[in-house]
Amino acid sequence: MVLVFPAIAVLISMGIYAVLTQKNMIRIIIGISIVESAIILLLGAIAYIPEGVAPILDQPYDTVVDPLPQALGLTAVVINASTTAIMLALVIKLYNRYQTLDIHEIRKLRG
Amino acid sequence: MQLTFLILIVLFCAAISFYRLLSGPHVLDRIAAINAIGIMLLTVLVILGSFYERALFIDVALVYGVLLFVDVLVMAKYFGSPDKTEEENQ
Amino acid sequence: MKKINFDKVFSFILVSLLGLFILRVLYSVAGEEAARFTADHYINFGVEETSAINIVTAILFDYRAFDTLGEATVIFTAASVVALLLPRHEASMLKTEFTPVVQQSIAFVLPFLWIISIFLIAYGHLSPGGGFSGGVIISAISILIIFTYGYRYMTRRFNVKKLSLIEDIGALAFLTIGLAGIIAGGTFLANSQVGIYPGTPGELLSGGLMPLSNFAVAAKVGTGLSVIFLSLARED
Amino acid sequence: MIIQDILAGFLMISGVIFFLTTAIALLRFPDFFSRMHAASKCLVGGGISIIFGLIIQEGISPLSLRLLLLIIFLLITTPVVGHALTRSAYQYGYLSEMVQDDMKDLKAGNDSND
Repeated sequence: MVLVFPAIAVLISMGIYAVLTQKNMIRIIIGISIVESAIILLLGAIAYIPEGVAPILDQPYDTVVDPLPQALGLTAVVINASTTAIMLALVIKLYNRYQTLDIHEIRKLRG
Repeated sequence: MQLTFLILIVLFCAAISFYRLLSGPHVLDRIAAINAIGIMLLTVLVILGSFYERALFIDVALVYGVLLFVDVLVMAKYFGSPDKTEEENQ
Repeated sequence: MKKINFDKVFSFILVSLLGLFILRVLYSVAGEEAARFTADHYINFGVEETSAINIVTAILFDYRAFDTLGEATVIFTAASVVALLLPRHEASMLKTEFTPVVQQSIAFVLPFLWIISIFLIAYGHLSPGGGFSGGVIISAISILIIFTYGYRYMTRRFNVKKLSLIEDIGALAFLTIGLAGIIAGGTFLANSQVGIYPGTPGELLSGGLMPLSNFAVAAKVGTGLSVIFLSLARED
Repeated sequence: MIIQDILAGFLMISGVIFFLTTAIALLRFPDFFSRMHAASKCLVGGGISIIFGLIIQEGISPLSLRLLLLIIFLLITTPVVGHALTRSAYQYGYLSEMVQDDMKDLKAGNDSND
């Protein structure tokens, strides 16, 4: 339980570092995906209760983990997939227009 | 007790394979390491499902196996031919 | 002697500070014992009220079914935007072909995947799974078909228009299921509040309208992701 | 009961040995093809041995039926993945020193067809 939080912090930091420093647009999208995966992991970690079982009650259990963040995590997965698809489509459009994936080149060509 | 020991050994194998994922000289080495780690973690899921006596972990393992198969196959197809831009960026 | 890139050093320091801040916030969140009124209600009375064993599915398709409608609309919008942004024959996939060994094996695997997806959808209220997971497996089937047998084979059987039609049918079915709640005397998408065939918990036909809405959402998600992938991976 | 336990333990230990072989092969072997040669066989062997041991320990139940389904799935898909990976490595040209290259004519024939 305590060990999950450093992993989440490291993943979010890694994703934002990739967004800040990389030049290739595909790598920036990979960084954003890492941040989104870290947030799904955070939702799973918040829901956890010590010695809780999964919220599928085929027989009465004593302690059950919180089912509400897990339902929210399902929503997050769906929105993650949709935003990634739209970002990739925009990258394909940009590549067809400028013939490059480097984000600095695209900024130079603007003026 | 023995199942805990089994899980620890399989996780140790996955940790050794993780070295190849970090320092593969080529992309295909990393994909092979991903395949190995995926199947080891699938086995861990199956052992946990048998340990807690709940059949629902096996469903999760099945879906995980399907998605791992599709992932690795798509990556094997995508990296199957040399691409100029890929090498220039590295 | 390599030149030091000050941008990278500056962003590394910034990101490390951000990571420490996130860690501090997370530990302070974990420390306090919050009262979980809604979660306790769902856990204690969920099976009795909705007669679905899987509480996550009960939340998604019963208590907060209206949110699920919005969530399905997000995928619909994404599929429309991607199909609109990328006109025909723009991107291209790399041309490496699989051998007949892989093609035959995938022809052997595909019925297996259909069975898994239909099992996940139909038992969505009894085991982990449900409409979203089953839909993802259905879209994985279409991805496998495109990658092994080629883009042309896929479009000969299912082109984008047909897939969009199935997606629209799924959306309409979900809305019609919502109207059933109004007809029975409740609000839109009301399910267990108005007592539509609760059944006994643990059986296949239970949970009121939950299996039907699972199938509707699965048709929507599967075809929506297939349309997204078909638009992104045009081979010519 | 004792026979059941012994058989299950034997299968699990052999599965763990297969997995260790995979990990050491991925760590130590010099080039890609020898790594895949060891890894693709031992992954199938390890996974199937451990799951079969769990089936024997469990007896006949809904859980063991699903485990049998998982075994069939692993048995079909893992060799396919190994084949596709190795094939794409050959087509990429990620080759080590070879004594003999049997697929050279085959590849040339494919290229002339395109």
